[in-house]
Amino acid sequence: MTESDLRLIRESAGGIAPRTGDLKRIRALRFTTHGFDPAIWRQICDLGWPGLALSEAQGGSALGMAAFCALAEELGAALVPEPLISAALAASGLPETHNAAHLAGTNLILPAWQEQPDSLARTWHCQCRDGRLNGRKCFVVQAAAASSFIVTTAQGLALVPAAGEGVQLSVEKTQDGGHFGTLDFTDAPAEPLSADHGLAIEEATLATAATLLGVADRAFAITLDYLKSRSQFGKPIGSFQALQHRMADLKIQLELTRASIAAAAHSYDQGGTEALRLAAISRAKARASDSALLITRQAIQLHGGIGYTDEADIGLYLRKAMVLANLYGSAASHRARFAALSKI
Amino acid sequence: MTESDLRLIRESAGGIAPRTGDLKRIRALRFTTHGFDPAIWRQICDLGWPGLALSEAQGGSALGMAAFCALAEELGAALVPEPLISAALAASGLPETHNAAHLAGTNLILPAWQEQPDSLARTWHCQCRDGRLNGRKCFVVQAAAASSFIVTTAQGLALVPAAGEGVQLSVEKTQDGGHFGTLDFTDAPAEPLSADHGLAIEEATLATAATLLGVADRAFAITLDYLKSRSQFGKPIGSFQALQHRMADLKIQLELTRASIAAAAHSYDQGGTEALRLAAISRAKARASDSALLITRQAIQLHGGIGYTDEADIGLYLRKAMVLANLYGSAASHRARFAALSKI
Amino acid sequence: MFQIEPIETRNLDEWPDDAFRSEVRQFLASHYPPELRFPPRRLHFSENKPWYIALAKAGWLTPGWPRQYGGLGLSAGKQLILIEEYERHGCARLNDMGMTMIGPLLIKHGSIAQQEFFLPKILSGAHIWAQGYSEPNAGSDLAALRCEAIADGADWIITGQKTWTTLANDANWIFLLVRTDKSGRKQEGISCFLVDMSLPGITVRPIINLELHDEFCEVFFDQVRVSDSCRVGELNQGWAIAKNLLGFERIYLGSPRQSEQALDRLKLLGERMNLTEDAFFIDRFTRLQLDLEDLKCLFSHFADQLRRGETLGADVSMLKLFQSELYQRITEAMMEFAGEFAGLLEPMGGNRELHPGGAFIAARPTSIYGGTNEIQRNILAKNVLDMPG
Amino acid sequence: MFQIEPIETRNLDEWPDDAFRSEVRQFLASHYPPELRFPPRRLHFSENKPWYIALAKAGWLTPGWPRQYGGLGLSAGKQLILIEEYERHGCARLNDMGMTMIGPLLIKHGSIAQQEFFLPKILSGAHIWAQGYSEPNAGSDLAALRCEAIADGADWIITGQKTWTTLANDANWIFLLVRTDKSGRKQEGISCFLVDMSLPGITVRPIINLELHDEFCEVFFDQVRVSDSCRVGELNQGWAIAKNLLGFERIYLGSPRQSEQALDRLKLLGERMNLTEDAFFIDRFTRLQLDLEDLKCLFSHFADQLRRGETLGADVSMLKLFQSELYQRITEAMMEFAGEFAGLLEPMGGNRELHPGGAFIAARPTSIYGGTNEIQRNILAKNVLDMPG
Repeated sequence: MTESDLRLIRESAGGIAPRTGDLKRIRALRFTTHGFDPAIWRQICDLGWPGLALSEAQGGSALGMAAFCALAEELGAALVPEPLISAALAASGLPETHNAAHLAGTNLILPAWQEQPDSLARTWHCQCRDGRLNGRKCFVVQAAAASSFIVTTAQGLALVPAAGEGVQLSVEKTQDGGHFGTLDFTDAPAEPLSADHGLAIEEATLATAATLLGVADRAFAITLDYLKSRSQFGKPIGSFQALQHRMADLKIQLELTRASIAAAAHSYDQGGTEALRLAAISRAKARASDSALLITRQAIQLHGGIGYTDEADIGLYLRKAMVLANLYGSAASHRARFAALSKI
Repeated sequence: MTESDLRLIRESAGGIAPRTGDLKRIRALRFTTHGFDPAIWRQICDLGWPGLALSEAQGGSALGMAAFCALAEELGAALVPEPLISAALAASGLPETHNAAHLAGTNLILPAWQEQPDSLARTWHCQCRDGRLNGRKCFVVQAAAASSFIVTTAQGLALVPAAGEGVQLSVEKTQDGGHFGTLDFTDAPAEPLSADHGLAIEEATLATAATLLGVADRAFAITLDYLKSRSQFGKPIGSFQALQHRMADLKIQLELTRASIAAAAHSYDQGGTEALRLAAISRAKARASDSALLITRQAIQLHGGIGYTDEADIGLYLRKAMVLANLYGSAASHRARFAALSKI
Repeated sequence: MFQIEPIETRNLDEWPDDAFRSEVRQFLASHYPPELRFPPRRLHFSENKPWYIALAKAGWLTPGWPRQYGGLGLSAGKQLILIEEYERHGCARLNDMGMTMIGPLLIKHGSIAQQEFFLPKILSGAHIWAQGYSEPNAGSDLAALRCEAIADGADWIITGQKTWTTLANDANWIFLLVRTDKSGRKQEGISCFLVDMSLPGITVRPIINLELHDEFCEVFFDQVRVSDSCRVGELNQGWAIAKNLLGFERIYLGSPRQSEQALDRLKLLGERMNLTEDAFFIDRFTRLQLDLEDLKCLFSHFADQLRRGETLGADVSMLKLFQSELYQRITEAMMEFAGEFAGLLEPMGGNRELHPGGAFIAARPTSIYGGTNEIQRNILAKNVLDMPG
Repeated sequence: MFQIEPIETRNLDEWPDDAFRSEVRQFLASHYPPELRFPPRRLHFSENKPWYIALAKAGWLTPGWPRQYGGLGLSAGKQLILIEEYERHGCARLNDMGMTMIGPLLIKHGSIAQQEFFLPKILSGAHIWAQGYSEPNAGSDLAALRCEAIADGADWIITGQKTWTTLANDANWIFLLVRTDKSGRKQEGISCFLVDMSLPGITVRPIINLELHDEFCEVFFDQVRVSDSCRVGELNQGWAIAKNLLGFERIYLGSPRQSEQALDRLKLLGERMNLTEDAFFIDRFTRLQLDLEDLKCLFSHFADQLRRGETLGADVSMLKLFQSELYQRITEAMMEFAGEFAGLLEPMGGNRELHPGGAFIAARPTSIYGGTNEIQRNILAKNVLDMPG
């Protein structure tokens, strides 16, 4: 991917994920059952986004993680609630036959892989034997919208219809207006799949970091605008040195995050040992989680009272960062993984 | 101790430890063999300072830790290099017969208790059997000036003459112009003592925290003066908001330190369980170590280039903080002890 | 001189501290509605009314007011004990503007007629007050306020907008700072008015905050006519009155309570996440705990000043600064250790004490209200450290 | 046009990067004095002269100068490789003012006569330059300088004082910014002079710094007479020349090298203190390591801009800011983990790599020199973020 290829991808994102403009669409979808708009999701699928980094054999366009991260960043900046990263993760484990409808947006399959909070373990207690699935999965993003789930089990991946017998879903609302699902499987009929996710959970982790970058980047820009336009004591508050220095520090964190993610995506696309790739992803996710929370919470402070109202858009960025910061692993768990990988 | 009693003690310190004025005396003593002035030490002894908190039975005036901390703070503020805290610790283990000359300043006995770096363990490997001492002690402050050492051993305290056979001293210079001694004892003739230090090492810890408070307090004041008098870009640099806010934050750390030490000294003097007293001392020392290093290093930064010269007095405060911060336990080890004590 | 007979006939200020404390505990045990302990957010009057009325009936609603005005006449030291016990018990904060600000203001600056009319109604709970200070373009810079009153015969016509008016949706009276003269410096030409919120021309619009709660309101004044008898204090001298209103509140804003409660909850969260043996969690927790312990030492230092009858200086700002940011740091630690639960809108498993995301959001405004922490640092630098410019 | 035949006859800039890098490594292996690797402090010319002369003999002293002036004519990308390899090898920084600043300045602004006289002497090592910018009351605010030159016929009489003049005690020539006109704005009326330090009236007084080392000097000028031919550039336009001198140096100031070396030493210290299995040490170390790794990513981002031939913007300040403070934080961690050793004046057990106190002190000035970090943050806010006022 050259810089100009990446720019094209970012520009193409603008139609669905405008960097500026109001967030009425986002607000209207908050706390609804699905948490996103199925029509927009189909448009996203028409653009081929969920398969952007997927191999061509699986129906994707194999443009790599640099491209997918650029896209995720734009969607983060626009707070797009449609489940791009989840859908791409699901696609990685699906045979091409299933991927056709999934990637077309007519049949949304969501990944149910996680069993413990804040865990980077990649082993599973869920069992799939003789076509029957048992166990529990948690933190399934936007679970209520799925037609099927692709479930990690001790025996490999399995596909289970959301409305099937033995499948029980409970949902909890998240701060960003979406929800997490908890799935309990009791002898649920399931189709074993022969493929596996490979490193797709890692790719989803990196794309989540990129989303956080977009969130932080836009929150920073909104705050900078606010500081230039809001006056107190007869001058723009952005002229106060203490606020200038804080913005300078936030800018550095923002650019460190951008550089870290770009380097991780680049080295991922170049190949290299798994340990190196995972260490780079952990590094990028740790930075993105910390800096997005830092920048969005400072953004609230720098907005003053207005930042504490639900009417102000800046709060939507804080809430998004709160949900994404620990998804696919908190900063602390990624630091621990980085330390373990660097020892080798 | 009432507030006005404490004020009297502070004022009495002014003769030897003036809060303001030049530091010529301090500079002249840096990196000399003893690191301090024996004549001043005798004056300090004449004032009764080493025995201020010592019981009357041992020849002290039993004024308690609030008083001793007030004094230590003043001596810290003036960077007084004479070994007040060490001498007081030594006195706690000496019988009154020995204390007479020691507290009069004619015969300086220094404590050699530590065996490991940054350790709060109070058990000793040094052995004293049949009047013979074996083992190693380290970080003995101003060791080259001692006529005798009072040594902690597995069998209790022992007194050994500095010039005695089987006593080998090596010294390493410290940043503040003093030195640490390492003592190797090989069958050194020693006099076993029946008393023990009791909680006197804890008292020395708290007094060291108070010294750090004095160092930080004066460094802060010098820096504040500098910021008010130094001009750049046509105005005093103390009018720049970023520097004002930094000073505000340092001021808070300074006052937290002061309040923490005062509370620890007060509760120590009031009695209470050993666990509570030790926890309060650990809390105060952790705060003092961190805040003195923070304030003195920020003081250098706020002085700009001049702060990086040896001519500027502010650097002397940084060096003193560097030496005292980890003496009697680093912030980290005191935090760990606090956590362990709070669990009970 | 106007007087009100106190309902509480005992002079509690004369009691020994221990006896007083124990009396307060008994009072709370028998009068405080258990379901209101440790509320997750500021309660509306409809919710905390039982407690309000219980206090009013006992004559305990206004501990700081002099006994001749129906208060308990407690010294600062006794008031601190009261607050400590309320906090320990988890008492909800009341709609307390009338008790803590308007009453003392009227006692000091009000006419006898104003005292006679208003004070008993605060004591009985008949008047619930709001305080109209901030405006959309006068937040930290209160002197920039533009809401104005224009004289019309013996009346005034008030037009403008207030914002961040706490619980204005519960209040039936509002204390207003308005501009009555535009000719002088910004701080001049401001006057204080007492306004019945049922008057025509007043609209209240709740603001939904980040906790998705309607604690604050905007209040709009469209040509609201009030009589000159509703003006309090000297004409155009309102700034001086308003500035000095926050007396006792300045130490209250620095109370360690929020941080203490948050730290307890961080501990619970650590247990829930199986981190109690995790060295990194322990270190992080201990650092915060030490910050809290030292804050308590510093708080005591200022409380002792109050107990000795001294006036607090501007350095009391240190408490508010450190407390609010400690509270925030504790909730930030919650976010880091809570894993995916950090993103939940509601408490974990319905346990109100396990709500990292909620606590994180609730802690945000503490560094904004009561003068942003940036303003507090300016005050420290200028009024305490005497720094230039 | 004046030309100098380069000693290095090969056009190294045309080599592939890998071949060039390997050539540099071989050069270092065979020419760099082993005892000078990783010096603990800035070396004097008397100490680093062997290395200086080796470079001069090979024609490698001035990698960035065009080949027609005797330089290597390396592109920014190649220069970065050179620096990387020098840093990796632990090469001492030379008395490099002539090579990095005065030479390029003369090439751009000097007269042919000045070029003919000075450039060969820089290339041979005959002239060691100092740079006289700062004054006691013109530190961050360089435009406030007061050292002045008064015209006296065709000569100028220079009187005043410079300070923080790096290694002036080694230099035989000094580049001076002096005031030649006091009538205009502070930035105006400043001119540049090239002054022989052996002239009567010049006194050099070393300043002992916190490392107890004489790296900096004060330089006093008492009616020093110089000819007008020693003036460089337009009269009274010196500010513009001086301001643009720091080009390539701006990325160099943000090089991760200092932090990288410090982190290696923190690791060694952790081993010495038996902390390698300590969870808290590991977490602290890992955070610093991640900061370093991300800094390297950001550094590469700017280095790529240079390699593509782009000019660096003001945002390159971010590197210097983050690097200097990371370096400091690493040494602060050393202090925390070093126990009583933190207070030692000399390295632990004579091992130069185990000197926490020394490293802590050595890291202090990085946030002061080259424009304090406060100034850097002002620049970021104003020139990069376009913030007002």
